[in-house]
Amino acid sequence: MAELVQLPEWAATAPTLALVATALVLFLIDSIEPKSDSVSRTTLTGVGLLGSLASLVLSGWFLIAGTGQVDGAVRLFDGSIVVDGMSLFFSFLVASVTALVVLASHDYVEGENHQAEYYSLVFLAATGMSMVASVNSLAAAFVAIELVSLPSYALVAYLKHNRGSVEAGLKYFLIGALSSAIFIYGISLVYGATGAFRFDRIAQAVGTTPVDGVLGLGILMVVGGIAFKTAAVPFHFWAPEAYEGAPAPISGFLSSASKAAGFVLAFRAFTTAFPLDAVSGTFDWALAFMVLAVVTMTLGNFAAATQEKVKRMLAYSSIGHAGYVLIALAAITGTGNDSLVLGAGMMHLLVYGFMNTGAFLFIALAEYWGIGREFEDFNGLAKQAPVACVAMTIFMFSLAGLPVGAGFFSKYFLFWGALGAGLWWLVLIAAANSALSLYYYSRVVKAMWVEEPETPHEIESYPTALYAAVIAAAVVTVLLMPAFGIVSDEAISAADALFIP
Amino acid sequence: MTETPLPDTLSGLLGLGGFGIAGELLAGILASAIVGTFMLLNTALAGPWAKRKITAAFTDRISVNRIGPAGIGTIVVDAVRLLSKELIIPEDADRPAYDIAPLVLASSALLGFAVIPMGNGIQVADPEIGLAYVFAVASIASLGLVMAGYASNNKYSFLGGLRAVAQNLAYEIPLVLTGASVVIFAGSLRMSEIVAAQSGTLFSLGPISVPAWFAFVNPFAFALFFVANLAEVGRNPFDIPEAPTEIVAGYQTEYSSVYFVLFYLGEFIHIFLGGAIIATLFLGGPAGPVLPGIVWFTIKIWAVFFFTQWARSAVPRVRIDQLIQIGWKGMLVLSFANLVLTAVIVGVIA
Amino acid sequence: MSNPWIAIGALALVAVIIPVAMMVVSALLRPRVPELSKRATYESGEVPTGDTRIRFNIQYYMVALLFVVFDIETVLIFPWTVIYNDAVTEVGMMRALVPMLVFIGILVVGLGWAWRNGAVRWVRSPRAQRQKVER
Amino acid sequence: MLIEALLALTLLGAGVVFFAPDEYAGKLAAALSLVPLVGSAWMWLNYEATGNALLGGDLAFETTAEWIDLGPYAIQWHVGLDGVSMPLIVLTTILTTMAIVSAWTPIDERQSQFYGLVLLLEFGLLGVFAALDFFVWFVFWEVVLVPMYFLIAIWGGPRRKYAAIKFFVYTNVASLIMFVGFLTLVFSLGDAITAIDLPQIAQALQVEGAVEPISVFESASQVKLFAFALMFFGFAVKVPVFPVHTWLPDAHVEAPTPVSVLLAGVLLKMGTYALLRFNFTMLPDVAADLAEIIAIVAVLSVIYGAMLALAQQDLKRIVAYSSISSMGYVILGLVAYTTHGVGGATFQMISHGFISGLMFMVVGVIYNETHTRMVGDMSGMADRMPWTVGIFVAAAFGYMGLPLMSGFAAEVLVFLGSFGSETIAWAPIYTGAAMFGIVIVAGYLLWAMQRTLFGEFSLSTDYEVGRAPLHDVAPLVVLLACVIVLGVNPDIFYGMIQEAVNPILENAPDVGGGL
Amino acid sequence: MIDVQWYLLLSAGLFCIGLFGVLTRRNALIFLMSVELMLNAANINLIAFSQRFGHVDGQVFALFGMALAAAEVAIGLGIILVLYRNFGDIDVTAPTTMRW
Repeated sequence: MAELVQLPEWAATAPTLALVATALVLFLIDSIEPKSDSVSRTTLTGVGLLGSLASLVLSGWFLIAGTGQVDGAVRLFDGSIVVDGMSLFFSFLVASVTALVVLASHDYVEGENHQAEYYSLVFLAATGMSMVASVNSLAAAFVAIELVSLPSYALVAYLKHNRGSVEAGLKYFLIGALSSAIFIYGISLVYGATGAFRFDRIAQAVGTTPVDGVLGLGILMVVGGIAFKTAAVPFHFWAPEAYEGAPAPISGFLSSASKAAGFVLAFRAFTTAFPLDAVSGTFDWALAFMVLAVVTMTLGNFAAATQEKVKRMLAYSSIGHAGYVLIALAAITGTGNDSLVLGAGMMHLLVYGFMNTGAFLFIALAEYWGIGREFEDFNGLAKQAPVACVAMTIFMFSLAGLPVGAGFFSKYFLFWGALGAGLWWLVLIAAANSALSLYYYSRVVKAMWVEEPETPHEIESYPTALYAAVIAAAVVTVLLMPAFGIVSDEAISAADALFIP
Repeated sequence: MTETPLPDTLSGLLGLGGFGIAGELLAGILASAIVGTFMLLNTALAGPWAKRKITAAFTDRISVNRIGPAGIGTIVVDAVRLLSKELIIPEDADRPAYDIAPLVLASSALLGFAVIPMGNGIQVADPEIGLAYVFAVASIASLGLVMAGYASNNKYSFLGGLRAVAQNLAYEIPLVLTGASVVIFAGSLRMSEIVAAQSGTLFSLGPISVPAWFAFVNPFAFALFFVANLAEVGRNPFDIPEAPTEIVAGYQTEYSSVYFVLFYLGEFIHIFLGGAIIATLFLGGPAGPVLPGIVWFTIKIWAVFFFTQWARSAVPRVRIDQLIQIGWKGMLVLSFANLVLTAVIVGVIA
Repeated sequence: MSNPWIAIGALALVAVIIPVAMMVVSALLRPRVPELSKRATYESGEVPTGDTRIRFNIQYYMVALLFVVFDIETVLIFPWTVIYNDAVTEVGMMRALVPMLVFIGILVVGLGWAWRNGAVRWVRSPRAQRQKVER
Repeated sequence: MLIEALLALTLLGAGVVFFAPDEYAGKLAAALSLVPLVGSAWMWLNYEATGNALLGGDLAFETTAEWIDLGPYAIQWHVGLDGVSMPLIVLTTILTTMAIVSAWTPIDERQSQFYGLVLLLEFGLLGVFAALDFFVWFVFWEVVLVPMYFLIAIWGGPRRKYAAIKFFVYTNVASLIMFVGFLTLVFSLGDAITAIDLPQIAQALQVEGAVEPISVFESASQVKLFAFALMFFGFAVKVPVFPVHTWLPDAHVEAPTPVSVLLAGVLLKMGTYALLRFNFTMLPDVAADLAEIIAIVAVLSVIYGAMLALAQQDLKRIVAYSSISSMGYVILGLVAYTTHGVGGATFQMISHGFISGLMFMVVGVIYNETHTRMVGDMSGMADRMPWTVGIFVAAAFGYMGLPLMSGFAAEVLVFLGSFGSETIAWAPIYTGAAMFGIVIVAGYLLWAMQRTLFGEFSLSTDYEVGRAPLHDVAPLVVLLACVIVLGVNPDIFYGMIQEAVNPILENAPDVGGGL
Repeated sequence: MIDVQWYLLLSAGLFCIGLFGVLTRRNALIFLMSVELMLNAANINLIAFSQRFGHVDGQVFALFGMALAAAEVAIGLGIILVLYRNFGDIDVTAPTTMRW
């Protein structure tokens, strides 16, 4: 890389720094003018959008420029923070979801109190997510994960006069607190067994000393902590309530970016800290993830199929998708197929970031219009808002794995990777789930396009920012299809780098 | 430089070294008894007496003068009188908490003296984290206050407890941060080392050499710490947890008999503990010419005590909102500034 | 040198024994005259209205939360102060000081935000505010 | 680049029509659909290729471009035409245009959306037949579902929602199962291939010992069997074949007529096309081993479809079930592994595409006027709609396989091929049984026509039943012309089909039969 | 010097008490306290192991753990407060209607 100016090493974390700086700037703005009115809401959205786009551009630029990929990963803070392809990939994902959420929130938080805090918290959580992508130590991981969780609790309960929101926040918090306790206890046990927090040192220790039950229990507890973030069984209870009760943009934020953060930690931890061949004697996590994947996707999809409320359906389907992505870990075998399957998981999370956020933003739009929450309430919506409904249709079908959006590729690449690992039975189960998901996703589409409304919807205004966010998400979801080569190249090379010791 | 702690000296003297942990414990208890007695003499006897005398002097009155020399026996008589009063426990009091609260207050203050080097080897223990320890145990007191306030089942008590907590919270951080700025100089949390760090000479004015006490090295921090300490021990102008004219007597409204004595005593020990901390951190501990260390140390504590009593008589009480504002908007910011400034200056010098 | 914590434990023992001893002495000395009305809580001699469970100012809670956050930060500052002197000589002032400045800077932003948003503003009287505007 | 241009223009047309005003959406769509029609006609005229696309043949209009690199295997944009796909492309473009024109009368609401979706459907269908990379093919294969779902669900009959979701889920499950089977096969090839390019895979599979057992499989033949079974199941649903056909009658009955035309005319061909391309080209040895079973399934489809048709009163349902029957011939022809068997089967795809499209369209035109399709409700339609009825009769004769109609050529070829098959042990018996199916359908169709079209006119309506408008009849005439032209001169397509099919048989010497 | 097993036993005990509280108590505040117990159990582990390994990594992380626990409490109390305002109770099983 022939750069004009050689940037210092810490500049590699610029995507994360951009997010945290934005959060602080938002706090400062709020300190200068605490009483927010519509003018300052525009300012807040503008600053937020600027910050998230800056992070987006930086991470994209670094990805293309090969930062942390060409000459090996950039290691900071004694190797606790690593910037490589995967971390930039996920920073990119987090930044883009943040941008969408911030844009959509402009209309959503209209008339609410504490708008600046809302935006700041979004950015603090985003900082955490972006940071999780580059942690290389259990200690940093815990800090970063908590940085994601704590603002999220507050954001979920943001509508504090709304009982649903508060209930959601409470449940999210209770299970989150429990799982973080389990997580840190697991970390302490792993530390006790290996004497290290850093992933590579843990791997060394695991490789040289005989592994014992303490380590196994520790890893199991770490899995628990991660399962919470990814809304995977057995820590999924919070997800339906939290996603349903939370403000819709936050639901989208949590179900895509936060989930991605959990997964990126899992990817890095289990490939670098607990290599399968070293720990399989104590704790065969590939098998554990197989079981978790099957249970998670089946539970999520079956529960989603029985829902009557769209938002809750999306919440359960989000659990189902966590199950799909778990395949990426379940199918790691130690052969050449690993980077494909891990890369497929990353791709799916990226695409999911757009399509799922988009879907929740559409829900936000519906909430903005005061449309009800059940499937029937969406009946005939396409007559009033055809463009938004086209977007929603794209999200739904893309989530279901039909080739109207890039969700098709990512999902089938996951299946592909699993088949490469010989897990055809797992893929058959996933396929059955996928077909089921088609059923419930198409219910939304059917309601919008096919059914006749009992009473015509009265839509008074078309909120510009919210619309823009929904359409942007849809456009990206579709455009990622032809451009999928770029995504897959980045993902696979990032995954490749993980398997090179 | 570091002197042997008192228990070790005792165990050497009495030949307890061979008894293992039991011996250490015995030596510790003996040393504690010595230190405890010394401090109790100061706080329980001389303290209240001095307080009355000082207050009287400020208001141009005659104070206790009947029993004993200069009326000092009055204090003993008062104590006995209070101990033999009936203990009235209010209705629906939260019993265990109500009983434990005075104990917590008195014990926590005494505990703080464990790590204070008083000179001449009078120091119960000298752990590595002495300063953190002393801050930690001193702030247990606010737990006692809020317990007392809550358990009394009385609105005024409760308000007093809340106020005590709010005040302690607001001033704890400036206190600790300013303490941290001292640690930057000393480079250690061990009390004896902090004292040792002040043993040099700052500069000399002719024949008078000014010692490198941190009060002189960083007078700004000293002032901050002093004010924060006033609030921590709940003396004027920061005595709003009791504030007799506002909320009866705050958290101790419903306490009588021995419990009241314990509160009274606890507060005094606290004031003296605050003085001891200030003496150790800023005034060179037991250091001083001619006289033995313990004497200098006592003098320094009493100096702080006098100043406290002067403030009690001379400065009006602040309102609760003023208190909070001074704490969060003034002291906290100043203490951050002090910390950063100290760090910069130390960095430049080093 | 012996373990300092044993000595501290011994002092703790003494620090508890002394007040307890006082309580015991008092229990032996004091009279006990049961009478119902004197157990009523003190409210300037009037019949007490309500007990300790009152609605109190939310600001107490705000201050407590602020404290929890800032107090914990001091825990993180302390280790830095201890090694600061050595660190300056070892890695230079920039690397020893700047991270802590960033840390304190973030804290100060937080404090400023809390300040401006009234987390430590004790008295809030809408009526007084109105009058202020009207005049 | 011609195929890309065709696809892009079709997609663009779909987008334009979707957002066009309702008043002239139909006309606009018809005009825009002429672009692919003319394009495909031009391609057909300029078609110069020999051999099978998968087996190293020389392809027409081929393009290859890098797309996605997944490490072990790459996905390329690879499209091209051979003798099997070229006729299907032509069939698709003709039928789409005709279907659009025939929709002018029945579709009276949300027209722009309807025509936009039809064009989107055409886009998907063209892609399926042109794609030569598995993933590209799979994308188009799945794209087809989306417009079809809406077309049935929005403009269909009373039970349209049920029919649409059933179609949707059935075919999606089938695709997923097929996906599992095919990729298992791909991974068993190991490093023998670099891309999941269909020609590359097909050629790699011809090498002895190329397949390495993976996962739980113990031998190469197990892998092949597993893959074959899953793929066969997947495609069989699409065809559809006897036990897994239940979505088809529902979809057909509920779909609006123009959609039925495309469904029967082209969509079913996707299944048989895929069977030919995947199962029978790539794994001829497994196919030969299982020939017996497949033949039984095929014959059962023929008979069962015919029987079910027999039990129907609804004209559309009769045509729908008889489609199952017709698809049975195609499978029988394919599994026969003879020149005429496979070639005839391919020709039957084209022929059935035109004829069944025509049949549905005729039923639709009658329905437009009478608003009923029940055999018992009407009679003597010939009095009122002579042209339409004339075409109906001609189409039915084509269906029954009367000479000079394309159906005749197709069925003769299939039976000729299957009769002499070496892969099927009791080939003549199966062939005879299948022929019996024709008789049933023919008989029943004749009976139904007799009752509805001829005799005294009787239909209880509160309006006068008149002649169909010109734009309803014109597509019928065009399609009938196609049927007759193909019947008179099958060589228009059969020549190129033969060239494309023969390599399949050559590549499977141990199963290939003679005539 | 005390064996590390004893610390482990202590922390496991604390953890289990906390877990028990989490699983059986319905009062949100007690829930919060139980979680704090579990967090502190982890801290004990970290410090004990840190001492055994003779480096300070574990102790430093324990500091972070405390800081995060404190922040968690801050958020948690806020949520419990709005819970009380909305439902008039801090029983965690009280809000069961996910309805707007």
